[in-house]
Amino acid sequence: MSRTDLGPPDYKEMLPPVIKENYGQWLYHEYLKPGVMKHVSEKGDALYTIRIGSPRLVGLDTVRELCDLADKYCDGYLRFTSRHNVELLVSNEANVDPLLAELKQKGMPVGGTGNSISNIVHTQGWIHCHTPATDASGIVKAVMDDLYDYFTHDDLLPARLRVAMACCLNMCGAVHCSDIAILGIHRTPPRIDHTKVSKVCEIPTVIASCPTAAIKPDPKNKSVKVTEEKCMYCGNCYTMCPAMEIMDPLNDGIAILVGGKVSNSRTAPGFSRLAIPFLPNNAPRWPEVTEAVRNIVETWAKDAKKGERMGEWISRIGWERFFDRTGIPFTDKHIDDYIFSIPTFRTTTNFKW
Amino acid sequence: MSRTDLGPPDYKEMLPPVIKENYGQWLYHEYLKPGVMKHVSEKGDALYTIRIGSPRLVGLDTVRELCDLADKYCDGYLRFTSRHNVELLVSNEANVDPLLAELKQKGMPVGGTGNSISNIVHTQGWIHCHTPATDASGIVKAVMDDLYDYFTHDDLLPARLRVAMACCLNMCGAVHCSDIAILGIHRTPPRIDHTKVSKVCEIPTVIASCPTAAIKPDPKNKSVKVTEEKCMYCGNCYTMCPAMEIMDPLNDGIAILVGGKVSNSRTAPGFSRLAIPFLPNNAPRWPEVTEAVRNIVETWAKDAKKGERMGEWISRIGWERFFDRTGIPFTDKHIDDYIFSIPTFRTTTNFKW
Amino acid sequence: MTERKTPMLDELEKGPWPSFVTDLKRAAEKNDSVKDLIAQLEQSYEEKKGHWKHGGIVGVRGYGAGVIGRYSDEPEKYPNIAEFHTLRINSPAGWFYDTKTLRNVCDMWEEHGSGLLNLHGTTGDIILLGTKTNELQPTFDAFSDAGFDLGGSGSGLRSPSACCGPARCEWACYDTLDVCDNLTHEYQDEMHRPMWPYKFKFKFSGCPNDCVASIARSDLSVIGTWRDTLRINQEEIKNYANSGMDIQGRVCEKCPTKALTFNSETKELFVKAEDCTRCMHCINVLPKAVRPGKEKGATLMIGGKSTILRSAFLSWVIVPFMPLEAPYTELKDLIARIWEWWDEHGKTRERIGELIYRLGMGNFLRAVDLPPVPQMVKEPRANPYIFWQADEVIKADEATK
Amino acid sequence: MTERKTPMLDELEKGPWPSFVTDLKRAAEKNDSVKDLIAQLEQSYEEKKGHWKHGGIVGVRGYGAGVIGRYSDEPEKYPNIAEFHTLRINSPAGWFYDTKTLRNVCDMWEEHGSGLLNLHGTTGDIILLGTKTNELQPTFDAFSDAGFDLGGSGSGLRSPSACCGPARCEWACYDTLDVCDNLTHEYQDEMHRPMWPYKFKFKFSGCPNDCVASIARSDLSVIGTWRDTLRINQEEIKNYANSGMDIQGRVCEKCPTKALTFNSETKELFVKAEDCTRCMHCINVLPKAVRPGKEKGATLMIGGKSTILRSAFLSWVIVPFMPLEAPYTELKDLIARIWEWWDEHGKTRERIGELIYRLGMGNFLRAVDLPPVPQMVKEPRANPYIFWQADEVIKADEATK
Repeated sequence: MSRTDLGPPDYKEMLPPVIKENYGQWLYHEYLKPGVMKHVSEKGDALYTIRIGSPRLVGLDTVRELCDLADKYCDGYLRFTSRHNVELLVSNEANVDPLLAELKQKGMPVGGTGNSISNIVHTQGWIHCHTPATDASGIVKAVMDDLYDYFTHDDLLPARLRVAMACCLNMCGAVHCSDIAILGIHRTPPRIDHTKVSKVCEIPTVIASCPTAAIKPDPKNKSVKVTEEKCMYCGNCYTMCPAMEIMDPLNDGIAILVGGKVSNSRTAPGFSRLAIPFLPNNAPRWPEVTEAVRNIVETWAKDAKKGERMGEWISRIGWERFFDRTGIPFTDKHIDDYIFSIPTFRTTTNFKW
Repeated sequence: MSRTDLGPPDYKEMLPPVIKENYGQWLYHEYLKPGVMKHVSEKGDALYTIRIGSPRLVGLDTVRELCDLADKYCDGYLRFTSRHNVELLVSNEANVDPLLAELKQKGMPVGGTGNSISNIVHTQGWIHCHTPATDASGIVKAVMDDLYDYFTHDDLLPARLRVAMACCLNMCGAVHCSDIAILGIHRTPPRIDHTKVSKVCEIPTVIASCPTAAIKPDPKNKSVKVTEEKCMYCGNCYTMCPAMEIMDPLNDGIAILVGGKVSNSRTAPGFSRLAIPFLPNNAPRWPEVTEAVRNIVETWAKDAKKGERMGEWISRIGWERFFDRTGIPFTDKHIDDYIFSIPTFRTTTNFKW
Repeated sequence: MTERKTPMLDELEKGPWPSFVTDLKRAAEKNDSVKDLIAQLEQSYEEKKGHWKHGGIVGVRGYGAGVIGRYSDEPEKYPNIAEFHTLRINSPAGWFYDTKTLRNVCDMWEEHGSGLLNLHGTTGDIILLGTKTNELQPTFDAFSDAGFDLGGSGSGLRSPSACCGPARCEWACYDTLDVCDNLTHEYQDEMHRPMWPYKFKFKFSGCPNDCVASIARSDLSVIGTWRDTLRINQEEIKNYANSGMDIQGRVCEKCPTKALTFNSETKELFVKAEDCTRCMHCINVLPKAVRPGKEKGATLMIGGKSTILRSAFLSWVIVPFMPLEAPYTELKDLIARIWEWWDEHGKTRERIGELIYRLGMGNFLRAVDLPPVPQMVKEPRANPYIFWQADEVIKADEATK
Repeated sequence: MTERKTPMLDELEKGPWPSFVTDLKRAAEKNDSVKDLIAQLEQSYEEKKGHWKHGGIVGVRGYGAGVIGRYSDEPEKYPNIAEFHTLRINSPAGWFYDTKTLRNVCDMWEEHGSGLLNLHGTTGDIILLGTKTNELQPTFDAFSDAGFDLGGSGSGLRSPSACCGPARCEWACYDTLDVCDNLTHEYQDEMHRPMWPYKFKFKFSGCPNDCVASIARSDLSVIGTWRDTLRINQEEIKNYANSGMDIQGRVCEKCPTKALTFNSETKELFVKAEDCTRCMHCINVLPKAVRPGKEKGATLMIGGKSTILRSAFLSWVIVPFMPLEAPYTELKDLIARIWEWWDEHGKTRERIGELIYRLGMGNFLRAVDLPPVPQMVKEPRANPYIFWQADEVIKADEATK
């Protein structure tokens, strides 16, 4: 019988020697070129990191190819980042350029450092999730193709750009605090299969699961009913009860939120906020989504001051200007009507025309 | 039978001639000295306003005395402000100094303009309210005595200072958006007179009146019961039902809130926020209250930059410094736990030690 | 009645600020109810407790509002304030008076009541403080004959109030006094016969300085503003600069959107109009040199209220700009739509702002037919919990047609 | 099986960014389940609809977590993904790997599953994507023998994660990797046998740049900070200045508390330590010249989560500064108190932040024995609705004793 509760492997055993020897003694770092960082320790040792974009969803061939590269140039060490990037850890400076050359030849994108877009954090989508409103990997691929130059260059954007994608309103991943969040959304109430509810669901749990109290018992059918005008399609009931189908190919789609961040640098972390309530699910390449994202990125790139992240830019010019300059229409959908709506209302006459 | 729905008297008939002639044509104004304003019209006409503090609660002798002054110096015209000040409207410049002299001789305070404390907006208190936690006129008198110099001078404070006082948690008056708000508070749940509830109260209305759902039916007593740990003593039930006595001489007292304002100048209007959760009801002169207010005013006066209102000062230095510099202890009471609590929490590592 | 000692209240005759106790004592010389009032108040000071019973319903003929019943809870001890009701008298817009009128108020109140009053209550009414039930109708009759009327109370329109506006202020962007007076006359029925879920307040401020605290204290806040650009008098800018005013530091650097530039060579001040949010700061500091623009009107905001019940709200923008010219038809039409929706959907003691919080701005805007604009929000929603309307989605049965 | 056409997915092999479709197709060459997966995904693309059934309960012996059941909703059409479950493998802290280990992962997964994986899932686990029920235990056994274990899922502790910390970052204010590893080992039971109201996440960031989004994505956010003053290397400041860096504009003027002063004569940078809020901006811009202080530790924050159910929360401060040295006793004691309170009071699917929202910070702080400090709030409450505790007020019957 296998051992249980072993815990994760010991990270210490998988650190490259230059890290073991300089652990906690790093002095500074610098960006040598897009995707290439140099960390220097108090002892004067240096570590070179080459950052590569990855589709996150990979097969064994790709992983083994990465291992081959790490063996060839990195004494067999590499790491991954929280944004699904791969980092090849080079301790011998002489290996940097040959590695970059081989990556270029293989078409593996090097970048994502400094004032660039990093990889898109994302969820599973149609490939493996049971409540998605859209695919995740496909949209990410389409958007990263479109923004490719902003990954491989670090001098085209005013500041770093963090994009995230979640495939439904649960907002898995850090999408709620991203410069740009791409979000799958449902737009219609669950369709109840009354013949199944009493068999597969615990009715009081289903009722309690609804954040807006839209679900009520339906004793006649030994089921539940939904007050449709109270439902905002979060799908929490479906998570509790498979008999309340929330996916709706006719109406599911994409929303875009902007201006969030997690770093405390300069300003406090903040949420992404709704820019575009709905874009259609036009697989396989979601042209409306890639165009919308590009428009926002380029408007920001053109208008922001150096160092200004998306949210800082919007905060300086005001949301009224954001909608003007991007040409995105403002609608009733943008106005919050959930629990903390009141603090988002404009309680001052200080606004721009 | 008297006429109904006549509406208020015509304001136009009670305007002084200089105003009628220059209505809508004023060009600028200036402060000649504390409490003395000069308004100049596009035609070159001038109006002098002398602002006097009043206790708001006045007898006929005082009103007639004001009329005498207005007849003697102002062609019979005066007005009142939204902060209970009296304004004598002088159209003949030659009357200004004699009027000021007579006001001084009578001991009537002239001031409240520019960087001064204006009169304290306040409610009735024990003199005429049915739910007060304290008196209003008495505290206002004690505080204004203590801050008298800040009313009659306009060069002692960094900016204007607006103080307001309400005698219970209903927060009547603009106390919720004042530089300093003095607030009577109850601190214990209502005491229910079960013999009276069913006679004088409508039980469903009483239950519905509780914002925290602390009131439940008590069918045994044909009355209601209060879940004490849910009650925050707002007294809304008492307003609906006189059998739920909320006044409690042992525990009623005063809270101090700071940093609010209504003007849109520079920064948006904002709420006053809790500085001191409780001070005792030490009638007749509430020394703890006057001392607390003076401490806050003088800490601000010493520390703020020119032109910085209380809230702007706090916003610049941070609440952690406000509590340091005033020496006021920070407690669990200061942390919001009502509907919009979450947006008041510190969701950043950016704070001061 | 023996003279009662009031050692605690006597303490409040000390000090330089005018004393309400002194006013009470002077009034007591002529009026026995004030003697009892003073004695009861002294008792409140001793016991730290109010002594007024919860009101009963009193009023004058034809009115459901304007009178607040008040009864001592120790009527045997204080028989002259066993009944001590309040009348709210609707003040003239802007609180301008001539002494003839004010003296008449005094005479009437001397005859019919305690002789105590508030100038003014926090809502803006003249508060006549204390009379007996059987004096209510005669008091009203006298005031009515003199051209006064009652203010609002209870679940109806409360007496609207206004800043001094164009009568004495160069910054007034619309005629606050006229709008206040016009609307008050228009809505006499809504004021005097309460029939709504709860109270409703209007306050009219001529500019964003908001001297009547409209944004904090009224359900519908009407605050003057302008649609074009600040007017700058460069001669007066020079005068300020020459007189030692630090225009760069005190004005430009405090401009919240950094819309102002001061040329210290030429001593000229420039505004980037599109960045100005009309906060009044530069105007407040340089009143002789900077003025509001010429295309004037008001911003309408909704929902302001104090803390009870669901927290204090500041009003928020619902109409960024509305020109306000008599007879104010556009404004009145909007008010009618707002009241109709509130009346239909509001729960008991639910202010309009709380109703909008409960049902959402989307529903409100659709109901009152106002277009959503970004000026309504500080920031858009952070959650994806959008309510889609029936006509915005495709129904499964339609799709299969 | 006939070769199925995938015209839509084929479109996603175009363009410069690495294509997951290409990876799927390569994997499909060796594995029939991936062939079905591709075909089902193509169908999803055509129909705009997912084709996975709601999970059933599957797992490995002794564990209640770490495996997510997944079944095709068209098993007859796609028999090889009729069962296609996920395993979450707890990754080493900081996601550092040697290739020997990683190749071993590949070999094991080639033997037991689809050969598809996420490196990594958003929570930080290695996600093994797709295997059959009868392969779950063998997969686990193989990974366990190789030194791996399952990650968390369901209503338990989710796999903690950490930034690269002192392994490669000069800004790490505590050993994120060690704390992450230590706590993960300490709480194996809480990870593998879910028994709480809902999930709970830890994320460890070494500095306020928060590279693992701890503040947004963990119930208990541990973010490095320092208690003393920025360390400034004036020689390097001079180098930056001489190389053309606009220190005044890019650093001082963007300092949120204006705590920095640059002397352009001497080319020296000064910090007013008491005003610094340690936001990292100057350090980020001048990494060679400015460093965190020496007295290091972490700020603990609570409540971070995504939108479901009661809105997204960012974590808020509960301990402004805690030194973090192994064995992390103070931290673990606090965690125990937090979990105990949550376990006792939390409703089903109520995150700790939502519970605190419902019951109030006062109750939380008393329960977990933390002192209230102003660093916990942006601003104090605006309402007067304070809950007074029994020992803070005088009971009527005590007063009469």
